[in-house]
Amino acid sequence: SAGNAAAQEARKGGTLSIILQPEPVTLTPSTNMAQPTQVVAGNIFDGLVAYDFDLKPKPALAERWEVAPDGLTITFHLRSGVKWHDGKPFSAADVKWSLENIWKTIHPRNKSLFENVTQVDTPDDSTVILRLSKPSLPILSVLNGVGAPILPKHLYEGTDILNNPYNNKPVGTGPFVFKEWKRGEYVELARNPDYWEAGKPYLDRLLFRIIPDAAARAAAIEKGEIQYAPYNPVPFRDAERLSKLPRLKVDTRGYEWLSPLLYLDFNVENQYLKDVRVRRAIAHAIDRAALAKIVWFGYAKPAISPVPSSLVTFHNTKLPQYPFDVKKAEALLDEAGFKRDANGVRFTLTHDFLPYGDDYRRTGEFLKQALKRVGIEVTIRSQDSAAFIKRVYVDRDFDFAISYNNAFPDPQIGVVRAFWSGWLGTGTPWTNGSGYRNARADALIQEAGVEGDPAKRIAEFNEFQDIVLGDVPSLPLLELNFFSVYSADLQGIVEQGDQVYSSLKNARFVDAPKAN
Amino acid sequence: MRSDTATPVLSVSGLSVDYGTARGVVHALDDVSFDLAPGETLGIVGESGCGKSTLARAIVRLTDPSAGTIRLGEKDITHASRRDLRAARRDIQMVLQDPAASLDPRWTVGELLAEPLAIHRIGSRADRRGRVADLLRKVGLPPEAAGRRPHEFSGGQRQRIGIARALALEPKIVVLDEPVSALDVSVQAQILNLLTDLQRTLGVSFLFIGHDLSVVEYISDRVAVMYLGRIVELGDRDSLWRRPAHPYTRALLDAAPRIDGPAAPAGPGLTGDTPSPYDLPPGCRFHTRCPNATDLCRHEAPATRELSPGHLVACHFPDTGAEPSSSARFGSGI
Amino acid sequence: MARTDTASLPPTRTDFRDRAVGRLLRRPSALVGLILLAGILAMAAFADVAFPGDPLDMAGSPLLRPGDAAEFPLGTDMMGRDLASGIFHGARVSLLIGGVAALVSLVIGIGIGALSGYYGGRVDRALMRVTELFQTIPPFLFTLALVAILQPSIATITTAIGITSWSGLARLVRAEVLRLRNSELAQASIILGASDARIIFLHILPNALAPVIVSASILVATAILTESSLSFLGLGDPNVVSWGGMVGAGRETIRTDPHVAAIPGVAIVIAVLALNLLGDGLNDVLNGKGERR
Amino acid sequence: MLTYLRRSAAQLVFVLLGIALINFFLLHLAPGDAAQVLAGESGAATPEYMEALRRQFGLDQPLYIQFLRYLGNLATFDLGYSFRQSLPVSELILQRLPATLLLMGTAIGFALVAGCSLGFLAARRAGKLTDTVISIVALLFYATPVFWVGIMLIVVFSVILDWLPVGGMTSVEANLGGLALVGDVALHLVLPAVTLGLFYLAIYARLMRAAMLEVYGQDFVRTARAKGVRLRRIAWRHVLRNALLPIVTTLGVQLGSILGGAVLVETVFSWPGLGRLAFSALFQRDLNLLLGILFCSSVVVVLVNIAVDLVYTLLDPRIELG
Amino acid sequence: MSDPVLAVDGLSIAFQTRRGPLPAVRDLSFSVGRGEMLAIVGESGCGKSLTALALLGLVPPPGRVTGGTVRLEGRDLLALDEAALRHVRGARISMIFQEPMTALNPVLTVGEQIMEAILEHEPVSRKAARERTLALLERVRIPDPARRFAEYPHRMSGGMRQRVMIAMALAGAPAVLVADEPTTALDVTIQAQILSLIDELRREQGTAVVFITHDLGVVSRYVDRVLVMYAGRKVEERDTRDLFADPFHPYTKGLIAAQPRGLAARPQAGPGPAGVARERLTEIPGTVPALAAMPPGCAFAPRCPLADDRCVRTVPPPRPAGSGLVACHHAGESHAI
Ligand SMILES: Nc1ncnc2c1ncn2[C@@H]1O[C@H](COP(=O)(O)OP(=O)(O)OP(=O)(O)O)[C@@H](O)[C@H]1O
Ligand SMILES: Nc1ncnc2c1ncn2[C@@H]1O[C@H](COP(=O)(O)OP(=O)(O)OP(=O)(O)O)[C@@H](O)[C@H]1O
Ligand SMILES: [Mg+2]
Ligand SMILES: [Mg+2]
Repeated sequence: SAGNAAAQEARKGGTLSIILQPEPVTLTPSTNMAQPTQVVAGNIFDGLVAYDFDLKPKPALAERWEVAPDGLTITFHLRSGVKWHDGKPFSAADVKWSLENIWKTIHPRNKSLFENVTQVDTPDDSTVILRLSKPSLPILSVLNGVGAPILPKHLYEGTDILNNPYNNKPVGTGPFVFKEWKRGEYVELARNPDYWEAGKPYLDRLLFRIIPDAAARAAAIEKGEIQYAPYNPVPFRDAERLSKLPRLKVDTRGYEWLSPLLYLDFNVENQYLKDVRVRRAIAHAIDRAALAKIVWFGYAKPAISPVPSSLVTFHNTKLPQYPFDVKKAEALLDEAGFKRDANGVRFTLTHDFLPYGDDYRRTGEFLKQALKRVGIEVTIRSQDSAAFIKRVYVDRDFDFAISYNNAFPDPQIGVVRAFWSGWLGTGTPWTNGSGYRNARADALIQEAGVEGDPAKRIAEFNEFQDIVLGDVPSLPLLELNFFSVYSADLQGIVEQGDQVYSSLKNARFVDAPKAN
Repeated sequence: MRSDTATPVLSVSGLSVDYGTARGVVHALDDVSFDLAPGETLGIVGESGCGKSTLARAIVRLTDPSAGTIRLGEKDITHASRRDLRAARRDIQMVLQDPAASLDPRWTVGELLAEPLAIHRIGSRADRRGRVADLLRKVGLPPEAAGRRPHEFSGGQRQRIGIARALALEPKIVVLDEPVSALDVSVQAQILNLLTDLQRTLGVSFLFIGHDLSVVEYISDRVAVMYLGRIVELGDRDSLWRRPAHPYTRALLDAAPRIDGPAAPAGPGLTGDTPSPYDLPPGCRFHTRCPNATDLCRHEAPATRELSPGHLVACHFPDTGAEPSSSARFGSGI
Repeated sequence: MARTDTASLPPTRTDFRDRAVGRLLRRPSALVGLILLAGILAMAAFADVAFPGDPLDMAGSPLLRPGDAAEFPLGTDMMGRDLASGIFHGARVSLLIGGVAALVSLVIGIGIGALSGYYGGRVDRALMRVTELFQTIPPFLFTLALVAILQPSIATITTAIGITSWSGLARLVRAEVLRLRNSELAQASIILGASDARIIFLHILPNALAPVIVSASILVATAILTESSLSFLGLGDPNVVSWGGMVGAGRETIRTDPHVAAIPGVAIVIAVLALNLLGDGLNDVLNGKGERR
Repeated sequence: MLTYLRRSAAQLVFVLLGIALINFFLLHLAPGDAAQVLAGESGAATPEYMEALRRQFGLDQPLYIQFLRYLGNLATFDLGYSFRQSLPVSELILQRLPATLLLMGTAIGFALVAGCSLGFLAARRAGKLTDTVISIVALLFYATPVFWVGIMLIVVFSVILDWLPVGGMTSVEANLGGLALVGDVALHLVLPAVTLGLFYLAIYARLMRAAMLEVYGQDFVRTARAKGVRLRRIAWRHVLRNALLPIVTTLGVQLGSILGGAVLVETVFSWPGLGRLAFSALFQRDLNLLLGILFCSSVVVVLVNIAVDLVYTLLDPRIELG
Repeated sequence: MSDPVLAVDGLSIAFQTRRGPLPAVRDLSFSVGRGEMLAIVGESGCGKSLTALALLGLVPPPGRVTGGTVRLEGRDLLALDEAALRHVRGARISMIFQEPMTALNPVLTVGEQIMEAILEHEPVSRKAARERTLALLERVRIPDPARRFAEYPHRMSGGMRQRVMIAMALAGAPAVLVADEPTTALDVTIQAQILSLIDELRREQGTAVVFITHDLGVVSRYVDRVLVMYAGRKVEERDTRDLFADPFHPYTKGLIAAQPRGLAARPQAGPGPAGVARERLTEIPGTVPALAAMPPGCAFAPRCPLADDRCVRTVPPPRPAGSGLVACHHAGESHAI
């Protein structure tokens, strides 16, 4: 944090209480990309790089890196003198091992990105050279501590990685050291005194507290029992209220690396929805601005493309659009041959919403009312997440469903999965839920994946966006703004674009930490 | 009338009933035998818990006997199936002790009286209505009674309804388990009169269970005295009262004061309590309280013997009526 | 021939049932319960008249407080839905859930209790084991599991509540049937030659009804509460308005706009209260406590 | 006594088998499995990864094999392994059990003591204002949804008055130990225990009142009065003890339901108990864990019922275990 | 009778109902002397138990004593407050109830329950109270008192329990013992034991006994004087012998006649029962009127063969007759029937 004068005045030490919700499954981000795991792990595991607010990589464990012009070689120069929390030195071997055994194999998101890495060379302890058979530009977008976690080879080598006991008492190189995980209560991390960045972290202790009920979270934040609460910890309405309190700040920065997008998946095999006119009609029937305002309390903005606007280089603004227009919607439906019956109903659909909280349920309710206006009767179906995943992604026994995906800095990582037909039939969650198949789109996805020329990739993605938005198998609804709430006497708590998944090494209390 | 003068309508032999409970097995009835002649009333007396109700329940097959036989005329109903029993039930009916409890409070008297007819599919609906009126008249209730519910009647009237219901199927035998115990003296007289009248006109046999000796004496032709599940003495009402042979019968008669009896009990009476049915004494069951008990009594159960024709007693040392004390006791009143 | 009883019958008193109702009405608490319940029933019955249209419609601006706008006397919720309309229409659903769930558990409970009590022995032991089983599994957890498995909808919620709440009733009915089976009432019928079915359905069950009716009122109340708890945990049916669902939906704004959850919450409290008061009153009246002093 | 214990043991075995059976098959009816949930939470997953998870969880086996294997494990007191939490189920349960027992015990204790006292008072003042007030308050507690009471208590006592912590079991921040820790836990316990207890308090108050009045109507009370015993002494010595009998019975019956209520209270107060664990296990299709919890709670219920029976025999000499 | 221990005068008890007071006992007067045993007989519901309870101030609500006095050793009990009454109950006047099953507290040992009767009235040590209790148990002929002391009621037979009740009633050496149908629930042989025990105690200790029963046989054997109640009123009060020999009131007559006679009263035992008509019992037709439907005049009038206008209109006042009193307009002429 460049030259913050206040930082010098800021007290060192203190305990920061943080909300963690829900309770993580594991604390090691190797196989589990769930949000709570990452929130904790970001503080324990440093990545090769970290990301700015504009998603440019900046040095972390890698001091420098070079990409060969043909994109087939990437070299990382590692920081020296870094130690694992157990005192063992960190070296290139750890990176190589992690790439080969985790990034390339079991990491749920990165497999395709590292697929073309054919060889990893470690000429010395602080140099790692990736050799690729084809270019894979998005690699540089996932190299933070949770995107490409580096695990201590000496603790993992030769073990069953999925069941390694260190998964739940992680050993990393980050600014905070794992102390204790009391299930159902808290995860405790302590300051890493040997951290490579001198003088950091400031805080002595991070205490991630598990508070399942939203009202209780709000109360805890309000009382100051909790000083940092990322990831929409309280209902929007409460956020509004808390933001007015002088003691608290509500901040939507720090989620740039995620770029979450709320979308509507149409089952294109449905007897009504297979008609693109119907899908377009529905798109016209939804007032996304009102949705953002009423249901999401302004913590969202209408999306116009499957690639969120935060991915500036890839986001295409010249795409077919579906402005809110009930008349147009009705016309399209009439045209498609679905006339209103005596009760004014054209047909009935079932809607499944992502069971991750009331916001999604209310979105469903909003859609129900919106579609009712154009003569589509909607039955909302609620279920838990296991059932939702099975219904949408495995059984494909649904009409239209609402969900969200993180886009991440490169469409290759988070966007194309929703459209690539290669995922069909695999039953993989958060992939192509609509059942969309388009040869051109598939080809574009594949080409962009191995394209070494950034400009060409952009062109490919532009065409891709144009196709999928025209076909609307999946309708982008809103770009969501997640928010964090934190105490006004904290500084350095949001410092980078992947902050929520990164460490709090810059966080510090400006006044005496609250006695508690 | 003696039981041997005609074929009995009911004949019970060697009847035993055991109840299995958490605390152990209760031999509530042990080897009980007797006959009931047509038109006869057999009284059963004994202390609480001696098995009177068990006997009644076993005879109408509310309880399954563990040994012995029950014959209704020629028919053995000891192990009759439910279906066969239904037919048999037309011949043997029972009046329960508590008239308030045995009449469904939700039903009208008419419905209650028609129920047995409906169960056995006798007559049409209209026929039944006639029969009900008939029955009500028989037991001395006005026909309007049919439209009311049991709680609107007094205890005595309710017992009349109970009796009417038992008579609906025109049974040959009616078992009456303490039918007047819950009633006041003045009402009791009404019911006893009703029963005698009914027996005279209908010729039914009664098995009358009671604990009030004067009532049993009044109503019965023959009387059986029970003690701890056994019949200890059985005989003609008069011979039993005049010449009680079993010490228990004698004690029972002594202990029951009557307004026409002596002002003070004849003897010291029995001491001690009835033994627990879970833990029956060996030998003669009465020996723990018997003033004449000997070693023999303590070890060997007495067989039933016939003192005079029809007068049976189960005692090693029955009082044959020679002793002055017993005759003296009755002497004063005669 | 017996002489006719010279005394005429005592004057006819009113019917047992009439008297029970009369006595019920004279109990202040039961009367209050009855009036409240009648009010709720009336709300349910006239929901369509008082508030035509879909209660789920986003009719106004969100989060109006009671009194903010004349057309929304109780205000609106987060989605701008009319709370008053929700309360009226929700009365229907909540009573339906309560009623049907109670019915389900009545059918199971009475069935098991009656068979167990009447036949005794092995049947009894087997059925009571099953009942015990259902008693040992924490009922709410069980309901939760069922709803999660069957996926929340008004039908599954109702069924799940019914399936998990009959065990107490079964025991109660069993005890009653056992008592009545050994009572002179049933024995008199056996002696008359009545069939088991006749005895159970005509004599035993009608007489065991009093405590059953009382528990039924409590069951309805409990079902309404359970539904609200399920909604609180996010397992409600979003297609219909129920009070529980409204409370569940209002909990997000419990700090900022407490009326959204409080109004349906009060409705639940009143309904549960009414049913309990009525149950208490019925209990006193049907079990003759009012007569015996 | 011996036969009683033998019967209880048989009952326990039956109940446990029944629970295993019902839950196992019921839970397998649920759509989706643990691998899907896990994959779903991961934000992305490859088919190979899900296959690996399934194999690891044993979900690739036929159902009856899974069940038999589960029963086999149970026979050796092995509750299995929670793959999701990467810990043995028994360890997870043991971690949470103390908190659960503490919460339930305190809630029940509070409900019993306060409820019985109120019921006692109401019965002694039957028909008077005190009685009416107590009865109405009890009914209100009974009729108000638990979670609602909980949230309101937090708002009033934690946020507005700032007397008590919002939730959790300890002030982890403070690094307390010894007596201070005990005090701290006690402070955290107040609101959840009261919330959970209020509902049962209402039940016990009403039950106690009814039982007292019932006993007051019994002949032996008249006997006591006839021998000139003081009213206060009649209430305490003759009526109370008899009136406790139905309470004890209810206590045993309600234990199961308390654990259910704990789900709500643990949610509202972030109490690290079994109810909450079961709840999340359910949604994560962590069947081993859920089965284990249901199992343990049933064992607890059965054991407490045995204890209740024993207490009953102490209170009521008429009852003999057999 | 000189100086009765207990003198009841004009006792009236009514139930408060919504439709106004419902009189259950009306204008009842009687007295008992030292060592005397007075029986109150009458049909079920005629107010016997209420009267008994009123003697101890124990009329259960909504019942209430609406008039009269109950003087125990000269003191009007009805004027005492609850605290003062408590000192009298169990000490000067005590009571035995009908149901020995339910009249004892099931969860306390019989010893404790008897001791309580002592400790509540006298400032003695527990040890002394225990001694006295053991003596009392001995006194009522309970075998092995030391063991029985620690026994719970459910382990005892009915007769045994009734003895415990008696021991409890005697604990304070009361002047008056009220026994409300103490043997109705017991077997005849046990009844005989209990009755002779009571009889013996009153002779030895001079306790006055108010004995409530509906068993005329028992009355004839044990009791000195009989008070016959009908529908809440005294209809006749006589010395036992006189009463049975020559009842005045038509109700009393009916009651005695309705009793089945034994051999003694039958004309020499007839040839054989069934065939030959048993002589009919004398019935009192009809039933006792309900409290709410009490006729204005003599309550027995609707069932009385002698009833005339006067009976229907006015309540007959008790007037002296023979060794006692009778309340019948036709008392004089009643000999005619
Ligand atoms: N269902 C039963 N289970 C166990 N024991 C029973 C049962 N019914 C009766 N007994 C016992 O059997 C014995 C005989 O009982 P029964 O009812 O026949 O006596 P009783 O002579 O009719 O007595 P009472 O005069 O009191 O009616 C008693 O010891 C009683 O406790
Ligand atoms: N709570 C009450 N309300 C109205 N009447 C009552 C109430 N309790 C008792 N009674 C009536 O009071 C009258 C006297 O009752 P009591 O118990 O004194 O009769 P009893 O002579 O002892 O009868 P029993 O021989 O049956 O014991 C009865 O007619 C009874 O119905
Ligand atoms: Mg009997
Ligand atoms: Mg009485």
